[in-house]
Amino acid sequence: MLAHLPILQVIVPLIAAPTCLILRKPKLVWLFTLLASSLAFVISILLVQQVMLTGTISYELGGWSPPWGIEYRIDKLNAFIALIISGVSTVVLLAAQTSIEKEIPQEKQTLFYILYLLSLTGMLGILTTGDAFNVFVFLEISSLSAYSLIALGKDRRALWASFQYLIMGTIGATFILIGIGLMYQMTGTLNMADLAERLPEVAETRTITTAYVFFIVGVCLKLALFPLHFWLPNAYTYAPSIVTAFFAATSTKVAAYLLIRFTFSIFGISFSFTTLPMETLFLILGLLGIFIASTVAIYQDNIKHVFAYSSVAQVGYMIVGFSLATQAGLTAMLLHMFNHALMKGALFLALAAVIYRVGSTRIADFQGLGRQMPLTMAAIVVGGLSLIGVPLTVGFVSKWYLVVAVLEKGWWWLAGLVLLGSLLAVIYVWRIVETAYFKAPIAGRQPVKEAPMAFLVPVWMLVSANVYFGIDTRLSVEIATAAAKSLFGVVQ
Amino acid sequence: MVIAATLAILVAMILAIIRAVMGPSLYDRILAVNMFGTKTVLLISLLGFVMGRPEFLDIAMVYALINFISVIGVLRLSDSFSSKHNGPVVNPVKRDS
Amino acid sequence: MEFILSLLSGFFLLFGSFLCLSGGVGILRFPDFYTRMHAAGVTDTLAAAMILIGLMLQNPETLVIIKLMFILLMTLFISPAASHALGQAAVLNNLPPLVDLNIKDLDNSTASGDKPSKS
Amino acid sequence: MTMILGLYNYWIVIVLMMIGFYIIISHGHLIKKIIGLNIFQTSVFIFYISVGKVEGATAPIWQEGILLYSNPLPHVLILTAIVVGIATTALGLALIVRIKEEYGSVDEGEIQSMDNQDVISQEKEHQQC
Amino acid sequence: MVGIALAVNQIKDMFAVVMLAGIYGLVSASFFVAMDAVDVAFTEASVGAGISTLLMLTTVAMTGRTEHEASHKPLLALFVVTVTGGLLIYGTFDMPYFGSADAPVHNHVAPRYIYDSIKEIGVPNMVTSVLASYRGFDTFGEVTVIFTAGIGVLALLSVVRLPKTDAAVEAINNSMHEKHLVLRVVIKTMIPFILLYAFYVQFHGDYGPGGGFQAGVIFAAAIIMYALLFGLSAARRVITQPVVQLLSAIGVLVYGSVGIVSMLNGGSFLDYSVLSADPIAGQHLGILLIELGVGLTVASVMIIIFFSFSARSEYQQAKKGESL
Repeated sequence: MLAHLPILQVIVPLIAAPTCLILRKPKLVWLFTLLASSLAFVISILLVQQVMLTGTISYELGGWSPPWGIEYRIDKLNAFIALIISGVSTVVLLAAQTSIEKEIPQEKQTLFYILYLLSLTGMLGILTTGDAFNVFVFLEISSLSAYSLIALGKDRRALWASFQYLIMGTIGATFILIGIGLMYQMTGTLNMADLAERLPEVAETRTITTAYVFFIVGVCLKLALFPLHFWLPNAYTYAPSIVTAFFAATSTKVAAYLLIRFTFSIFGISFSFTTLPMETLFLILGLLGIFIASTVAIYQDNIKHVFAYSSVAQVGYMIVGFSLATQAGLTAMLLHMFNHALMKGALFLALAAVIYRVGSTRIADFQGLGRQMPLTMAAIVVGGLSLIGVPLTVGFVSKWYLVVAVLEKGWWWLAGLVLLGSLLAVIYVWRIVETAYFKAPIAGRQPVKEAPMAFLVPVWMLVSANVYFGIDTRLSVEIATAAAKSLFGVVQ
Repeated sequence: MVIAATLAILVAMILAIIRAVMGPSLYDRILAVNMFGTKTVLLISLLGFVMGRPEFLDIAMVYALINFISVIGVLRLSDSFSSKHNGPVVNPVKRDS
Repeated sequence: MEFILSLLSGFFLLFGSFLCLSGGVGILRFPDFYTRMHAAGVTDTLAAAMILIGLMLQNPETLVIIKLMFILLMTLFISPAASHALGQAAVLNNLPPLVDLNIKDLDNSTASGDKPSKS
Repeated sequence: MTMILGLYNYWIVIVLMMIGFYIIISHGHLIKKIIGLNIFQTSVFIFYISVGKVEGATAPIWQEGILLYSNPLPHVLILTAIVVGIATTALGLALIVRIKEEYGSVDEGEIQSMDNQDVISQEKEHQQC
Repeated sequence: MVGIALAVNQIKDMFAVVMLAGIYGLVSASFFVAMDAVDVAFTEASVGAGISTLLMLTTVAMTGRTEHEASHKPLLALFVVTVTGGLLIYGTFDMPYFGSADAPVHNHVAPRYIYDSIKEIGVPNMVTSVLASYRGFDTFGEVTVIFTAGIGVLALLSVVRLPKTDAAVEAINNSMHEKHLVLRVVIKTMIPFILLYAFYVQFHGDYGPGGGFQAGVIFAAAIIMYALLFGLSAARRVITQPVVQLLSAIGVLVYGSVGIVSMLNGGSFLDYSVLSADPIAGQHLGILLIELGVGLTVASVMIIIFFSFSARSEYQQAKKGESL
């Protein structure tokens, strides 16, 4: 059975989804979903171990050898990210039942879990597959379920946000489709490894340049890189809070993975960064993203909006790491992906708890919550500190690696800018802390109780992970470095 | 001979499209679309012969079917049009939280 | 025999094409909906039948002929039914036929009769 | 000249794509956006299929005596992509129906302004209490 | 085609636009036939011209016909479009010419599909063999996409309580009774044949154009036609909502379990050769089963989608009736 792990990773949630439709009872379905997700998590742990020991695993679907059949290809990079995603998904699901009970009408809860599983399937599928077209198919699975999940939000603006996301997402997917088509036209293959082999022959052609540009623009739409980010804040804000926690922690990671995968292992570094001025472009976009999104975040009144814009800013950090095009930069990016998943998962999950009790996320409604929901607010504070990058949290680790990578290139000014970006984070996090702890509770409001255990346990699991990986960085750094190394082709 | 027929059908199709674009009434458009559909059925059958693979007639059959279904659908829905949208549009109930 | 078959098939095909073209011109040039429906009706049934029969004569394979027969039957079933429904819908929704009116008047009246006002 | 003959097909496809794309971006009506999306996607499909065409070949269904077939792989890909397209369309239309119910409009600008009003009215509510 | 697309851009009446989109689907399907892609043409005809037009019409009927003039922002859009289009045109200059047989596409992966599939899989229709076997996992993904869409639409549009007997709906249904007597008779006679034809397409997909997806759509089309003319509730009596949902799930599960069984038999996922002692027979069996799964899911999801739309529309009408 061990040999089948790569495919089981995707198949388990996929098969679980229609089974849920047969089970019907929401509570049962929730347990089943949790089971499937944790199974996927266990599989991903096993896969990471296997990959670290033996190197890349290849799995031939249907028994046809690539490039004729579809191949699943697990290397350090995608095993690592699959670990993040299935892990976050499982933790978030722990809290899902309580939150969903309140936010989504009874008869739609089963459908919600099915869509959740499908979305998880889509993301894992994108990660594990070694076939360019298969990426598109799974991308669509994950995005279609994402649109519906977001539209399940209570507010009517959720519908509009979801529609905008649908339009942007489909344009992005179609762009990716065009890019894949052009690549296929020039090479005659769809398998990634095979593509990587055959691309250098035709790399000089204008068609491949176009293919690259289309692909990257498509991915950036999904990634919500700065000028293409405007679907993200509303989508995150009005979605059901569990969905927000899940997506904020995972979906941009998958897009970032695609960016890395195609840039480094398929087109190759020499093509991506020498033929085209991608480095500078990405650097500028990343920096703009950090500053503009952080500034906008400061002026938001809805805390979900604040953190959503902060997500856009964090994507900026990842892209800065990416644009360095060095091994250190890539390591920083991967670390930040891991860490960002932890902190955003914790933050949005804590927000979900607040919504459960208070029913709102406007900053003004947070007055006095510091005393009424001490544990939840403490979690938000730790998450916020992590977002800023205070030592002893994961945020510090990734910022540290990023700054080190930047300094390696000798760009002092850039290091300064990155640190300046953190200052902006201080401001928006401080606003929340100030309202929660230093303002009296709203007069006339029923005193709010602490969030139920179903929230506190997963939130604090994520928070302690935030702190733990902030202190003991061996595991995450080791995997991230190994993944970055393997992409740069350095023999370990 | 088959080619001549194909060309004739193509011309007829273009004329039908012009009518569909011009309108003026809804029923003119439906008529044009319907005719266009039938012409496509013929065109596909002819194309099968031109290319020497007459087994493509399956597709022509599907076309005939689909064409019919869409005409029915259009008619059914155009009925509900005239009955529904004559009155002022009532604002649906807001569902804000 | 061969010769006669191909001659017949050619005749049918040509006649069908002619009907097609005239129908196409008709649907474009006729003044109002009901006359246009007549043009379309002719092309939908007779022209289609002619062309399909022409094709049947061209190919000796039984399966192909059966399929063509099916298509023919379907068009003969479907087109009149669709035209009927269409015409009926038009009458019931008060689309006036062109009787003793100028073309200009028709344009106005169809516009008002067709587009239900939606505020 | 050979270039024009060899590539004109792709150019037409690109023009189609761009019309679809233009419809998506420029129009405010949501259904029209979806239709634009459809046109955009369909033209990408046409592009793929054109890539798979071989001059003088026939459809990839095996038959005694035929040696030259068009490439079946793009056909398979596009079959999948068409399905994805209809799935997206259906979902988008469902969203539109709901949007119409909740907002009473299907125009981008109107919805956007209503959204902004929502925010303002929430603020007011808040100030009152 | 360019003309149609431009017309879509210009015309304000949504109804006309939708019709034109339908024609666009038909034209592109004819184009696919000319390009030898018969299976694709099959699908595009039934989907692009059939189902999606119907869905759009339903939506238009529910949302109103006219488009407002105001909200255009043509300049920016034109700029973006020109840039992308220019880039694409730039990209075409190095492409292999259209139809040339020595393009890399035709020489790397494809020859095996074309020349060996008959030996390896034994199915004359290469599209089917690539679709179901070589790239069977893509198709699994495709089924999942359709399933996702069905669930999504259900989640968005499902109505808690169907209005029992609403006067307006009833009136329309009655008027349909009288008005479309001819149509009803014709359709009643045709539906069995259509269903039969759907089965033919389902099982003939190995030899000619067709397969599970197309068959599913045709099957669904027959049901939809019934629902259109005889009313939603009548159609619901024939096929109830829970049954359709169950079927859609079962379709995906059939596909998945074929994969798992082949895994248990010692092959890799979706390796049909191990399903039977003789690899070719195994392939046949596998393809048959998964096509069945595809057909089931597609048919039931299409029905789900359509039912949800029209149920919503009836629900809206009933609500409107209440509020007036």
